[in-house]
Amino acid sequence: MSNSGLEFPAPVGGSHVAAVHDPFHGDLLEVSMGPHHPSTHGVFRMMVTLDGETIVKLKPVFGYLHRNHEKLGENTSYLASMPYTDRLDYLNSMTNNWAYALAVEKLAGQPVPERAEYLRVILAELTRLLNHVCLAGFLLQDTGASGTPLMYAFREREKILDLFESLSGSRMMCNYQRFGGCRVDASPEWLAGAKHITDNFGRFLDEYEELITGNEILMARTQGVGALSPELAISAGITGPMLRATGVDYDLRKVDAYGVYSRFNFRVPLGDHGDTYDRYMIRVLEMRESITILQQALRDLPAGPIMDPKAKIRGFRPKAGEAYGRIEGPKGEIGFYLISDGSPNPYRYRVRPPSFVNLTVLEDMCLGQTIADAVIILGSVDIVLGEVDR
Amino acid sequence: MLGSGLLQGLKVTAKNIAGSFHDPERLVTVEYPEQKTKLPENYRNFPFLVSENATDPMGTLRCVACQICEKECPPQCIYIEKSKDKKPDAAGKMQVYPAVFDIDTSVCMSCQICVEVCPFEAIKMDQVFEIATTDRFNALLLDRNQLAKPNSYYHQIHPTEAAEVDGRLLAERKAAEEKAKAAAAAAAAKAAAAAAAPKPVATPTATAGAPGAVAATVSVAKPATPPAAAPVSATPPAAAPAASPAQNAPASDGKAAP
Amino acid sequence: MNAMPGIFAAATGADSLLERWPILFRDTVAGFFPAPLQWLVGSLISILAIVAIFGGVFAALTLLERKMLGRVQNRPGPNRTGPFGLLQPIADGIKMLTKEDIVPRSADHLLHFLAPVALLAFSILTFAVIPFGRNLVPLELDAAVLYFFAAGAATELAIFMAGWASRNKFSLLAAMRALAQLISYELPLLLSFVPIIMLAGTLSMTGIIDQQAGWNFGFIPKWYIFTPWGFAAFAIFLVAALAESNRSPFDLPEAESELIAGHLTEYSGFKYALFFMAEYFGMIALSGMAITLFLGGWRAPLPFLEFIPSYLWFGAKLLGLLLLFIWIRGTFPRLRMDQLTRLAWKFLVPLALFNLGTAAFWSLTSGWSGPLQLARWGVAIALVVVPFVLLGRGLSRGVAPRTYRFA
Amino acid sequence: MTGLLIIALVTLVPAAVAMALRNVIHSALLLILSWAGIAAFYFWAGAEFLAFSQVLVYVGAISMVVLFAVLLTRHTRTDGGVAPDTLGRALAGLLIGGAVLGVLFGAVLSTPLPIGSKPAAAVTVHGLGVELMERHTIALLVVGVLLTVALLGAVVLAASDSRSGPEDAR
Amino acid sequence: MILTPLHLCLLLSSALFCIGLIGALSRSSSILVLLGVELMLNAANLNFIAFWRYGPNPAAGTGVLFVLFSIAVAAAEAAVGLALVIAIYRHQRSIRLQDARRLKG
Repeated sequence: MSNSGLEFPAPVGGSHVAAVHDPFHGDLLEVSMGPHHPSTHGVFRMMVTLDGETIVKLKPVFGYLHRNHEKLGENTSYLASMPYTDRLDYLNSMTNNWAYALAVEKLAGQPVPERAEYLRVILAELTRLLNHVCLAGFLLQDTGASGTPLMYAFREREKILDLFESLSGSRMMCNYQRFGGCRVDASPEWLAGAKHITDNFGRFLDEYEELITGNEILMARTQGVGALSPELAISAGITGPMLRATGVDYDLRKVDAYGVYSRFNFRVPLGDHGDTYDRYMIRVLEMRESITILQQALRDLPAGPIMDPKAKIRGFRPKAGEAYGRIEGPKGEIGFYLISDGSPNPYRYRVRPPSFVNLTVLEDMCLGQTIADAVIILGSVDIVLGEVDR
Repeated sequence: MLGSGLLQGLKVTAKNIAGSFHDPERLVTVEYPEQKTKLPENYRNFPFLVSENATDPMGTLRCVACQICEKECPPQCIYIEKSKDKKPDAAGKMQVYPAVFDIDTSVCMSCQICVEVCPFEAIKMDQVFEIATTDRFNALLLDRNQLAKPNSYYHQIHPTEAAEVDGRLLAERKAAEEKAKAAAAAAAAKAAAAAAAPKPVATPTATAGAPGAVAATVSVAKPATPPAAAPVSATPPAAAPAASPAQNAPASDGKAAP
Repeated sequence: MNAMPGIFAAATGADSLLERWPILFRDTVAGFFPAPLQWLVGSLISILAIVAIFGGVFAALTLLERKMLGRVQNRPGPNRTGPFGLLQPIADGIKMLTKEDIVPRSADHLLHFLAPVALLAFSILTFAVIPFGRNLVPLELDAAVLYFFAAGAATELAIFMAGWASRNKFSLLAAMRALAQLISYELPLLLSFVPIIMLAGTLSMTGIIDQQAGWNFGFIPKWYIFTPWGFAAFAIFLVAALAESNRSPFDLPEAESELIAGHLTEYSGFKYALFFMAEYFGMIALSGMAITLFLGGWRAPLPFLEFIPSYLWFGAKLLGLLLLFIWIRGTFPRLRMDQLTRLAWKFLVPLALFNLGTAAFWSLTSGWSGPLQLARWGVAIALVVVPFVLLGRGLSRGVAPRTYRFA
Repeated sequence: MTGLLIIALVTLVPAAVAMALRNVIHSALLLILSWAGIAAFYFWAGAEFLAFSQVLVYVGAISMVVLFAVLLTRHTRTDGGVAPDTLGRALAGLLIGGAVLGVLFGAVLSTPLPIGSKPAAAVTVHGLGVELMERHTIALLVVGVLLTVALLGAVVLAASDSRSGPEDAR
Repeated sequence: MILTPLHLCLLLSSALFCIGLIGALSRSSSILVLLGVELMLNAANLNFIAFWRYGPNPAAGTGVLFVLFSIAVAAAEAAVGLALVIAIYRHQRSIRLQDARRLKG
């Protein structure tokens, strides 16, 4: 938890809406940003107390999208939870699937064929591209760039989504990974398409960076805004690009080296300031690293089965025990903790959502900044409310 | 110098404005109702029930109402009631069939788990996505008549997958047939040994069913052709009179056989 | 007078029927009325023409903006209503007119109603002094430039009224932003064209345009933008004009990602449409002002193009500037409030003051010729560039591209 | 003459109402109307340059500062005004004001004034400029210095202590 | 007696002056007092213009110039006055003049 501590929202009534008088700051204005607000990325709400335009207090209020995900997971079979994980972080269903499959495979001691591992890496890195490019677009949209960077980002995202669709049948709700492999094999045409997109993605990034990264307005808006110290980031459990932007070298792909990540050669970019600009740039650089991983994976993809022949689809009952499977999702460490009692349903099903944990430091980053900054800080945290509220 | 980044940005957008007039890479939208993108073969939307042929979809559903999909469906949008009677399936085996098979597509989340768990290849994913209605409830609750689509349609939307499935079914049926033949032979041997055979019914239907299945898989491109229909139409006389009193008879018969 | 040859060259174009028909039309129609009413009828015709033409331009501009933004964003823009979506503005208008007009119960009803009306009225007032073509000035004033900015200054007042009367916190924040923005940008806007007034020696629009007649070397128009100080003033004017008309990247009062719709949050239906209309009118008026002050008004850029009627030249320049505005909107992120005011006070105002000095230098050295002319250009350019670089460095202190390390 | 009467109406009525209203925002907006009326008077009198200056300075600038001050000094949004004035105070004000009005009106009406015969020879902007720079250079400079000092003073006053520390902010 | 236009102008300006005076005297909101003072100043400006318009030598433009300077001074006055109001509000948390009794902040 963060230094300030995460408060659960008090019931918010009309009394909160009046201006608050504070002898040290003058007249304060309490503004409820959200849940219906253009840039809270879903039904998120920030109770912001403003002194002029400066934030003196920020209370995140969420739960509007709560769907009882974890309890549902305990009342359905292992397999039936898989499509629900798509809907956690609905931008990155492939990595959610993978993390969940990893947890179940650990629980059941299920091996995974090599081709499936490679396919998982390819899809996870494509997902990372997709997520980061979306973030770059949304962040710029939050700074008020009239949708242009967003549309460019979506143009590229669309290509990756088409890939996902032709492989898994659905653009966003992929439901692709299975315990012990993957559901559908990738055809040579699909792999050629993936290679084409990977090879062209760098060109797109160049153009995007030319459009935006050197833009003085963007730099002025993001540099020094929402700075996060590495100490706070570590103690709050921040993971993913947000942590690396503060300069902490922690990437599960290197730390855990799950799957076949140890076979790829890639670097982990680190920021020095931990501000919004760093968070944005780290993601851009990660996209470039993802491209190299993709190129290696597509080159080395072995032939073979994609599903362990002993894996069971129906009647899957892992032996009693517990397991925690985690991977480096695009937003941070996404993990699933499962306890099995030998029945077809997990006894306990717990998600470690990166969006939610990363959101806990929102107030620490926003204090003293202006209301316009709060919007882009929230944008740079990169939350998906499906995952925050579960 | 101040402003160079801004000018660079303007350059990129200018390139895109100009590009949108001649470069398809820079004008990426599809004018939807007039133009449509080609759906990938794997695309899935909502489930449908596979029937062996188009003329009699209800009679030839592959579904045997085993209710595995109903149980596995994550949002539990499938509702099945088993029939009380039995009908011969494509392989000629007497099977229970779904008297009620409803899918609430307003609940369905298109996850394809029903397809994966179905042991009979009876439920597959459709690709029709223009299903908006002004009716919130009834129009979205599909019953088995609306759900049933012929195998030829399945071949049309998922060619490779369907061919693979049919091949597998064929192989399974062949194996079943051989097993049945072996069983029949064994039974015949047994019968010969016992020198008393009161039930020769099972073997003829099984042998009649197998060619029918072959014909159905071969004639995928031209649905409802006479050869495909022939064995099927041959079966109803056996199934149709088989109302509730007759239903128990084969069962007791089968039980009585060994 | 150095503009004499230009005027002679223009005379051929000035006499053509194409050039004179709007005035002729007005006078003919007014001639049917008794003499005391002629003045009134003539004015009414002018007013009607302005409202009709710029109403049409507004409609076309909404479509143009959406089309162009679409093109920037790799999509075709609205194209469903009529051929190429040309009927889209009409559809929008019908939609706006038929929508329910919602007024919050606790709003200040009178001000809530008055705000869009006042805003539109003020923005139409500014059209009164812009010369749309040769002799096509609705109101010939001695202090026209001052009139223009006096009328324009009132627009943010209307935005304040809208924001305050809505009784919505986002609207109120927007109202504060609008006020701060107005106070900050009025100054650079006024300072940016002081050099023009200084060198033209008049506050009359026609006078300023007359000063820009003729060509250097026969092909470079003597527009003020083609001088170092004029170019700098134009740039300052453009930035300040963007801010004054609340256009991106200075659209802070209606910053949709922060304040939902700012002062427009509680408006719907026709009142909302009025706000939009006023915003576009303001943009058109400021563009017209920029054309008059810096781009030679309705004058043709090259001598042999004089046969094209002057109002068409004005229209072409207007279109160019509006496209530039839309292009900028499609490219830039929005500034923050403190950066907005800092840009005005720490960058634009000093720059405009320096520019005043540059213009004075230019005016004093108008007699220099030959190699001295080159020196004059060099010094003037240096006087523009050096403050720009120095002030720009100060403005962007602490903000720079970064390099990143890899683990 | 009717023009003058209309102008008087536009100027006086909003000013009077503004002084009587409780809501300061409304007062300020009405006063802006009144100032615009004064600008109209200048225009009517033939001093168009002055009219535009009046609009620019009063409607464009002073009104903004007033509105800003009102917004910055509100307790809550709802009461734009302050505590009601005492009756005695209001009566005293009215009495004194009425007395002054009576004296002024009496003085004006009892004074024979020359009938404005010749039409105003409108001063051109150019003429004004020349006069400003030649005859009133010192005054111009003094006003410039005054404005600069006032600007700085206002900034210093308004931005004084809010961030400097708790001892200033009580 | 004859009511000349000059008379009317002077009556207008004196009425305006008195409205400002009454406002300044009877209101307790410092902003309104300031606005009242501003009105009185404007009334004085009206007089300048009236006398310039109907005076012996309208071509001189002295009246106009005087008003011009007066407007400039009024602007300065308003800026400083309102800054003072804000400063007082910071200290007293009120803009009522009755509350601003201490000279020390």
